[in-house]
Amino acid sequence: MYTDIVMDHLTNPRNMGEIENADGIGQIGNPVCGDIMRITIRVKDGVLEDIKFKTFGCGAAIATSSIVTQMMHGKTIKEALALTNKHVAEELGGLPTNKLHCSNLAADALHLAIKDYLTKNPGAVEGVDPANIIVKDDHDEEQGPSCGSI
Amino acid sequence: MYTDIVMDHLTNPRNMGEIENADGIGQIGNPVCGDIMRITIRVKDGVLEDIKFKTFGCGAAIATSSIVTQMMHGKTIKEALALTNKHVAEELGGLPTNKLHCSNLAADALHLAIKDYLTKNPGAVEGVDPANIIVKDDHDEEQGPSCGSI
Amino acid sequence: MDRIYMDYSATSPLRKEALDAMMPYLTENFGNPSSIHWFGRTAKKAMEEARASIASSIGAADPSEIIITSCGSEADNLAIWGVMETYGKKHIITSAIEHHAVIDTVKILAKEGYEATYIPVDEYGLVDPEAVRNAIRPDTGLVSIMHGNNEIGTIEPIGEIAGICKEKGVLFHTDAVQTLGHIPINVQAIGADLLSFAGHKFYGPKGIGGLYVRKGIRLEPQLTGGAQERKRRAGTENVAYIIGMAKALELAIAEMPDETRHLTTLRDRLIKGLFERIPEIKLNGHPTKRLPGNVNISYKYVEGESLLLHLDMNGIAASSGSACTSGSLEPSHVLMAIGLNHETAHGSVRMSLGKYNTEQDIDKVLEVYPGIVAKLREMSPLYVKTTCARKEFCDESGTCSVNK
Amino acid sequence: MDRIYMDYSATSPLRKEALDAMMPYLTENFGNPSSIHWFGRTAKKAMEEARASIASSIGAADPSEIIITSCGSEADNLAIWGVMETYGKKHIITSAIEHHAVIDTVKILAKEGYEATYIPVDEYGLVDPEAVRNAIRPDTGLVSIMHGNNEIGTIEPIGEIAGICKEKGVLFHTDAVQTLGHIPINVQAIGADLLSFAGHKFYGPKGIGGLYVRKGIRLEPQLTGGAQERKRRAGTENVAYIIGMAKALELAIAEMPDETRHLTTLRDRLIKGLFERIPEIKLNGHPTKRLPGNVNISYKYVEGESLLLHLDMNGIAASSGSACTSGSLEPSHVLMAIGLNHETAHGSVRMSLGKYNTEQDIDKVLEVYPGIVAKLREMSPLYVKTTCARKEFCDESGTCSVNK
Ligand SMILES: Cc1ncc(COP(=O)(O)O)c(C=O)c1O
Ligand SMILES: Cc1ncc(COP(=O)(O)O)c(C=O)c1O
Repeated sequence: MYTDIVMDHLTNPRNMGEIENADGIGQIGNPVCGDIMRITIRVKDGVLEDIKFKTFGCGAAIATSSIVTQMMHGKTIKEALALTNKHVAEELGGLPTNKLHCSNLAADALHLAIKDYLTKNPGAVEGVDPANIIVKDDHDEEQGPSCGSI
Repeated sequence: MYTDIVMDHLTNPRNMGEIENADGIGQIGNPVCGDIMRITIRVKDGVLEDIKFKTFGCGAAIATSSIVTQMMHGKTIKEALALTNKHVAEELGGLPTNKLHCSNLAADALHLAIKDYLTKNPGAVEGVDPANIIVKDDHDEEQGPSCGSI
Repeated sequence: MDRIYMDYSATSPLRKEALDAMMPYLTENFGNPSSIHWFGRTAKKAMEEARASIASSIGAADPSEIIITSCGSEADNLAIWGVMETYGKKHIITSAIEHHAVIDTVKILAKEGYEATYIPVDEYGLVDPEAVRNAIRPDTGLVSIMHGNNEIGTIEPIGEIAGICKEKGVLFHTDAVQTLGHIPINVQAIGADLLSFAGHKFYGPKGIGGLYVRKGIRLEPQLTGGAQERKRRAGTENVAYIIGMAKALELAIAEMPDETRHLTTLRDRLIKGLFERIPEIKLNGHPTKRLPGNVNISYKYVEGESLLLHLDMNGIAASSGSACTSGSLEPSHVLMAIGLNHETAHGSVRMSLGKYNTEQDIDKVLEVYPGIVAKLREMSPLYVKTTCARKEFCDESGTCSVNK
Repeated sequence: MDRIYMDYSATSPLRKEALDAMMPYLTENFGNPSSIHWFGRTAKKAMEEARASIASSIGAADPSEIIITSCGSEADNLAIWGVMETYGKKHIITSAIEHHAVIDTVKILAKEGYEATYIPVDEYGLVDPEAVRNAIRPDTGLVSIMHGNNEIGTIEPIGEIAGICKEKGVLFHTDAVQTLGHIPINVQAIGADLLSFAGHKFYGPKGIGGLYVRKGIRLEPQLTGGAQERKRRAGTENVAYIIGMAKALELAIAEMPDETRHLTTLRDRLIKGLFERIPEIKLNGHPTKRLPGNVNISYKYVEGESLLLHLDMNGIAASSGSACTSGSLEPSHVLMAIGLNHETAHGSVRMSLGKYNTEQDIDKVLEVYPGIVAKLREMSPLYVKTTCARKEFCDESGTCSVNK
């Protein structure tokens, strides 16, 4: 079902936790779908000096959260904004189709954290207006295959 | 599927053949159903001195024909008229349900032979009017289970 | 790794005796039961003996009351469509916690012009027989209420419900896929008109099931074009599996008293142990009206799939009543029906015990599970550390080790 | 008694290699493929490998194009209902000689508001592709024409028919239950949109089959309430049988050239031998466009079941295209469709040869069969002794010994 990379992140999540007095906080997901991610960031000179995650969710949700913190550590805000959920899935060696929409939201959570940071620190990064960072939390409308019980 | 008695009659049919210049001939069945029986009889003093059968048909058709000739050999016309298809099936130790209607017609064939004899020899047996010997050849209307091919 | 299987409700291994009984029919006795020659008759005879054995195992009046199907789902589908298409009534009653094979099928009926009533359940998952009585209408064609729930293990009062249906002149079907071979079933004593089962839930093979249909009930066939199963189910029969299923059922019934003792002991030990070791958990289902091997627990603040994956990494196979294998979207309709909120429903794990589980298995689970829950809670944005439920599991520094 | 099996079209024995491949999945690898733990994943992986193998065996573009069913009949039912319920068209075309799983199902559709056209066949059982073309209407939803006929062995020009369907934009289904594993099939080369098959016809297990459904074709599921088979067929999968079927198919295809040579040699020897020894017989089906192992002959003046029973008493297992196992009522629709009269149709026997038949088997049949036919003819009121067809089989007295 899951790739070895996913399983590795599930077993040994990277950067798990919460940054106290974080510069930005982003949270996405909802309990109906069973996936909630919270990403906290520390920013210095337009660079993500620290990123941490907390996730309630399935294997895919945890692994995407974990790898995003690893991928984006030390990256610039601009680089982070260029990241997509699709990149994340690729970095994990792929995700089961039905997990692509509902559990692959870590990039979105990160973008929300950056938005939060930029809103609190207007003009901190040149040429990036937090109002333009739009994350549609619409995954609960997505039609994935539903479940069968056994 | 078939009882040992049926199989015995199928393997070693009794009184198979046709009486030349028979006193009575009875034939029943039709090719659509795949069962045709012809019974020929020789009668002496109201007694079936000889009976023979010819049958085109399934195992049940052959066995019922064969056993009827055996059961009725030396019996009186009256005894023969009392015979029913049901008796025949019982004497064979039973027949598969679906064979009861379409292939169990030997008693009827015998009755037709007797009717033929009595029609040609009116008054030969006291108290038996051939017009009262009624055999309904309606088995092709019967609803048996139809076939499945494999 | 030594693996511990605790997912017997999903499927059970095929028992040796059943496989042995099947082997001749997977090798030299290969005839098609519809053939009239020796090969066919040999297969047919064995198949009909198996059918008679199944009939007698469930207390049916006659072997012809058993229709063999390819699985439990097919039996459920056949019962529902078969009855509804035959009797021309427009209304069907079922419960809110049926297996998908029933509830999804009823939903499809409801889309195609039939009307459906879904009887709710209480917090333990119990259907109230009086609610069924009140839902019955003159145009009700079928009541379908499951015997034992696959997720939470609750056993429904189907005898009472069957009685009400009989009184009202409505046919009653029960999905006994989780109960046959595990708790006593006599179709005539229960008063069930139709009853579904599946071989792989009682140590028979996977891919075979059956439907008991009381004599006199007509049933529009759903699979057509063959005279098999008295024209009620077309297709060359899986002779070997029918024989395997009959054998497994016969043995399950013979061993039931011992088996029940074995399973309830393990089950109660597991439940007690988990409650002692892990705070903020909740047992789902009824405390006593419960399948002998079923342990369904919600672990607050964590999600089921990640629990399962961590259990699996520790060699423990369980299943989740929440997230399913194919996507963590809506949580289980069963858990929602008993009133859990979404997070809690998502954080539920079913451990279903079986014949081959031992006390050591339970101990192993009790050893590793608290740590898994703690790790995932630590990771959860929903989790706010609570004080320790049980002091004896806390380390000297006073922080609760089970929350680490 | 040494028994000779000549009913491979009814069912074939499970080959050893397939059983060997199945055994681990009947024993230790017992997981439910829907489970996410190790046991489930192990089963799932093997099942998906088997699906991929089947897909590649038939030239499918993708494993997801294969839906596993419990038999050939279910595949046929799924194809027909699945397509007709999905696309909202009212007209379906099939042939007069389809297996009951197709033709009976189409008849039921016709009763339920659909319209059906049954394409007739010529004296050899061939469907004329132009007749299919002419029958296609704007509201035609599906054309279903079988690949090889199970009774008379005629192989239909399905490539041509598929081409016409494609041209006309109509979906094309073919029942390949009798041909897969016996004659070359590549779904893409043929241009079939849907194709049914069954494991037990090519030395796989009984009670498993499948339907190829070209990508992009939607199919209303007929068995609902489970996410298996990509939600197109509910029910816990018969993992072992899927693996067995895939293995059997792989080997059947690898061995096909040798096998065809073996079977056609035996078949032609049998046909020739029977014609030399028994007068007034007729070969049914096409002389060359014919399944390699099929010998279907009408024996005038005698009925099929009694022939079969006598063959069986001599240890020879065959089947009758006429009377069926469950009652000698209407003769076979296939034999009627090729223009036989009732008596002749009732007097037909199918001998279908397979892998394990030998020349000795043929010789044995040729030795005992003429006597059986003669005995039954002697018994038949329809029989009028004819002069001998072949002098060399007559005894000195001048009466034909084959008629004795
Ligand atoms: C042409 C054809 N189609 C369909 C079937 C049905 O297959 P099954 O008996 O596996 O359902 C058969 C065999 O019985 C067949 O020969
Ligand atoms: C209660 C219940 N009904 C029906 C089914 C369906 O059985 P199967 O998977 O054999 O189709 C199951 C098991 O999956 C079940 O637990």
